[in-house]
Amino acid sequence: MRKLTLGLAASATLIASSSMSVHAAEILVGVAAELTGLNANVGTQTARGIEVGVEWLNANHDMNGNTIRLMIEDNATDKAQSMTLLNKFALRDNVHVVVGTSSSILALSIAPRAEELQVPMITSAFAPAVVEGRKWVFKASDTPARMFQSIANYTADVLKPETCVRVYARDNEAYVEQSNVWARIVKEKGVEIVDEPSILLSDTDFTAIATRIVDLDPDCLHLAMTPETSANFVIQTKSAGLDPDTLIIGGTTMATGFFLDAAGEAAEGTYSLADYSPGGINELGKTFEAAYEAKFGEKPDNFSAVGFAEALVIGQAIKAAGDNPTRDSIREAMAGLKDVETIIGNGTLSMVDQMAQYQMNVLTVEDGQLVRAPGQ
Amino acid sequence: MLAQQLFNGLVLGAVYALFALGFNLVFGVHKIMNLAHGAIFMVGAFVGLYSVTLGLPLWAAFLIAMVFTGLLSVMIDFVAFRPLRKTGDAEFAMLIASIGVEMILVNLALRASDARTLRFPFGIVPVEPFFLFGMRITPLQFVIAAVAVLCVTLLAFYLYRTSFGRQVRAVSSNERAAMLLGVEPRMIYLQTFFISGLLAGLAGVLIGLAFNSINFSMGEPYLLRGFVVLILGGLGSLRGAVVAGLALGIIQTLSVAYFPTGLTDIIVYSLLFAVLLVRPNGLFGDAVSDARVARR
Amino acid sequence: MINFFYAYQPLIDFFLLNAGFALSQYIVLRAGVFSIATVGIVSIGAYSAAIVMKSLGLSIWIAAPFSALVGLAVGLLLSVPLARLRGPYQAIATLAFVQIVAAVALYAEPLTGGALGMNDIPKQVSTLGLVFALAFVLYILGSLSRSRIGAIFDALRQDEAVAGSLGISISFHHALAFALSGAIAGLFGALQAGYIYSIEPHQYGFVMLTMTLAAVILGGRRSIWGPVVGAAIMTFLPEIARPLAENRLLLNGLLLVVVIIFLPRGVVDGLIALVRRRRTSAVTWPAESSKEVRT
Amino acid sequence: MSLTVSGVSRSFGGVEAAQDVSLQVDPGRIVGLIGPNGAGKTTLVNLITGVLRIDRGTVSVDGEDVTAKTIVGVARAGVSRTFQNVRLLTDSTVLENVTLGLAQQEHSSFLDCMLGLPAAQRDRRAVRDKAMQILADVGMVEYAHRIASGLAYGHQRRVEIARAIAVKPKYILLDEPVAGMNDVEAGEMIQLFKSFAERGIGILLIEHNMRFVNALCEQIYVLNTGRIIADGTPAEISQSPDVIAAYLGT
Repeated sequence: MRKLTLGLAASATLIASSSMSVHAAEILVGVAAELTGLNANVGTQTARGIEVGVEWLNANHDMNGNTIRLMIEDNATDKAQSMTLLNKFALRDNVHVVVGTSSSILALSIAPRAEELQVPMITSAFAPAVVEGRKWVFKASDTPARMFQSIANYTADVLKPETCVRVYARDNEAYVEQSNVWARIVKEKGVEIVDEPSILLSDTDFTAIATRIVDLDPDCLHLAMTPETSANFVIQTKSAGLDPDTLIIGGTTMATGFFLDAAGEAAEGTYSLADYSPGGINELGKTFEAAYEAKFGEKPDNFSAVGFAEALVIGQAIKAAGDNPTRDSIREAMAGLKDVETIIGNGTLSMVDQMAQYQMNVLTVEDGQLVRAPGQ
Repeated sequence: MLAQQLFNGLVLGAVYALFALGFNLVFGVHKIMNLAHGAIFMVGAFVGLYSVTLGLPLWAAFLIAMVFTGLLSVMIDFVAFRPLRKTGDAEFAMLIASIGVEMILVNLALRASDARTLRFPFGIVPVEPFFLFGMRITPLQFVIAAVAVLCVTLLAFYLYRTSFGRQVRAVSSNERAAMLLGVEPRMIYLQTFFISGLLAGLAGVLIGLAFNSINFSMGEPYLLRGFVVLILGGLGSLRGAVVAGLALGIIQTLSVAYFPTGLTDIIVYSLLFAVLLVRPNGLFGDAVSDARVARR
Repeated sequence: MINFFYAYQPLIDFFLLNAGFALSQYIVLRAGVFSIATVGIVSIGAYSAAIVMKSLGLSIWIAAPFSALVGLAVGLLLSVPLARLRGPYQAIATLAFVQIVAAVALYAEPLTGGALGMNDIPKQVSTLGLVFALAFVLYILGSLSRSRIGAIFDALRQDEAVAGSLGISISFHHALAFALSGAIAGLFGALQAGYIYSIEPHQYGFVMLTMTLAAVILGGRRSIWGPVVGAAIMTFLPEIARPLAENRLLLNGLLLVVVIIFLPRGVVDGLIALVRRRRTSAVTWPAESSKEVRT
Repeated sequence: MSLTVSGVSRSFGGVEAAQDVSLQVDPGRIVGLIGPNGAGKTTLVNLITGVLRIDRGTVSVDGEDVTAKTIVGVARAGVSRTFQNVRLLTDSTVLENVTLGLAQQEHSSFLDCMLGLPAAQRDRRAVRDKAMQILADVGMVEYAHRIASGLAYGHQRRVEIARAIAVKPKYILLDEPVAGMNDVEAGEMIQLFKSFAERGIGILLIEHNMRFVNALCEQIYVLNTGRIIADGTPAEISQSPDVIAAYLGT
């Protein structure tokens, strides 16, 4: 158990609270993160974002003097271990808040247990089913329908392609849903989807599909897969002879540093959707990037930004929960968060039906840099 | 488009054949279901990548990767399989030892790459495609096909024209008899595992280059396809591995090109089932174990 | 202390489930059938139980036996094409079956929920239920082991031709092993579905296949306690190694290699062999008749 | 009522392993089958017992045609066998090897076995006692609980014979049963095989040890390069010019 006692301030407060002022307490937060296994990439980035977030919260003392003790444990992208961790956090470590997994499948299997044990759980998983019919579970991101509305409208209203091909990773629920939502909205606005092949995330050779797409020569190509696979797909399709001015549109995964590094110039002119615009859209975003780079020696990406935002939501909930926060008061406070500051979207976030709602922005790549796309 | 897809299928087939060649030597010759072979292939890609990032030219990276995985494969045999060989009925035990080794290698790669997918730097290989009979061929596709053909001929020459090759085939058909005739099994195992590792490393770097993605779990899909190729072609048969590899490549590509992509796996694996019903020992396989039920 | 138990209760439940999967894999290996189809049948059992429990709203008391029957039927069906295959060919053919099941579960979205799988399956399985199911299966396998069926399975594993030459039908007993394995896999697939709230295709893939196989071979392939011990090792090991966090896989791998080298026949069978070698008992059958023959 | 092999032939890609072989074993009679090494004796046994496919000719057991039956079918028709190189279940005990032969005679149902009902347990005890009795017949009782592979070669042979007889066969094919046994042990086997014959079991004895064959068999077939070259009483065989030529070479 990588016990992460964060900075001298935390332990000092611990000693202080036990003897002196009653109300400054230590809030325990347990994180079940995918540090190994198939989702290790996303899990590690998210966990690092949370770590930096909690460090910032503790350093800024604005949670009525309370501090957060963070416990990050590896669930190896495995359902059994995730459930065991949740149980251990809730019953043995008596945590105040559990941070669930970034994979929807794991989140869906531990959410019912969190509800049963009445411990607040926040997750960056995308599936709305995680919160439906439950009171104790929160999502750090909006519903896919609301999230992907902006890029779908942008495609239909601004880019105005006639024919499109959409390619999605059929073995990952997040990408299947992203692709379906985008397709539904653009179809309603008159764009014709001429083909919808799917791949497996473990595939690396896309020549066959690339040839099939080049043969169709669509006006636009929509991708819903991991950053590296998207880059790989774009490169292989272009080398299979894709018409250079075909619009290439993606989701949150193509608004990441990974995608830019992996795709190189093939990323030029592609459109994507960002929780987080690199460089940060506000002061807090810039401090996050500086703190992250100082701690891990590399620029943060979309997933770490969401992790940081998750930590902020927890911090703000603790602050709003007043003195001596309990699981119940934190839950109530979190449910009522309205227009609080964050680093994702356009800087403000509200909790609507236990889902964090924020304005997503469409980005494009201009000479290797992610910038806000014109005409939003 | 059919011609282009057939060519793509051939190249993918060459990739599968290349991977299966090394696998065939261990799984085919010694009947060891070596689940670590996918991990050795992945380590080859990583070693190739790290040599390039250290500034070495590409051909040096290939050599280093091949020698590294060759020695790694020999070490795995020495540490994990040889102690088990002495205990007689060790077919299952070796399978589990290979699972253990695979877990170790995957974990090391995960830690080294921080679970990230890496790629060769841009421009290390010319990307501009050239046209032949109206088909678009990228240099890498050509290199893969050429390397596959080269490896098959070299391996065939080694197996069927050299004395070492004869000894390997003798061990493959009946190890005890071969030993009685003075074949030194330790030498044979050393060789087959080295060559198998070498080919896996070569395939690793080549595939890492061609599809520009190297990560800790890239071995598994190729391991599964490698099993299908070997069983389809028939254990221990070099010809089988090549024919089945190419056939699998073409069938998979055509099914992706012309059928809903969700059916690819179903088509490929059902095909394997169908072939095994007709030929219980694969297309060219020698009777690994006679089916007792019917008269032979 | 109670809290300690509750905190680790899921671990015990998952151990019981894994022991069930391991027993399903064990029974075919013991009969000399090198099949790794268990994971595919578990998936079918889990999905059919999930459909029965969630869509039809029936209780686990109906879903579990139903899935066991479905598993039995799938096992029997599988034994027909696999009857003529042996060794690695049989193993890879069943591996193909597992991959087909996963691909179908991914593709048949309306029925199985595709990549997202089936969620919010009403949880109706408790630790007690799992203990009872495991005890029931262990009793059955124990009685079978002590009966002629166990002796025949051991004979088939060692030398089919000898069993055949004594008039024992090879294909019948192989089909029996497949059916038993399928029934156990189906039953525990249903129990898993009824416990884990949500199921999806990836869960029943290559990783579960290797872990279940490792549990049986690590634990032991002959005694019925082998798979149970093996399942315990494979379930509790990641938890015990938790301090290593991301490096746990390394320890798992190392341990697999080391244990299998020192106990190639598995922990339980290895220990039994040690004990048996020490206690070589000579038997005296009713003395008077044996004297008579030896002239 | 006999084990009849008529006109059986089988070739392996040009090599005529068996050419138009005919022989007959009646219940309670011991018939010898001799011939130089490589004459095709074991191949003939494999043809009769269902291991190898028969190209031409038929094999029948008490009138029932078993030409196309598998090893299981032939065994169930009442033909049992031992193997040229002993094949015992190496991981099982001597007792377990013999009880395997008796498995077919248990009548408890699969359900009894599965639920561990008394019927199954009674069967097991009865089978164990019968096996002990058979082991006593071959003088192997005190090795009952030993692992089969740990026994001396001669003892392993006896266990294999005990297992073959446990099936209560009508006919039994003994493939070099006393190979590797010294004269004393071989002598004991004569007694045993005669007791089998007295019980009405027909025996086809494939053996090199001529003293052993002459002591037991009333009729002997001589096989060479897949063909029966002579058949008659031991006396007639020993003078037949063809036999001498076959053994000593022209």
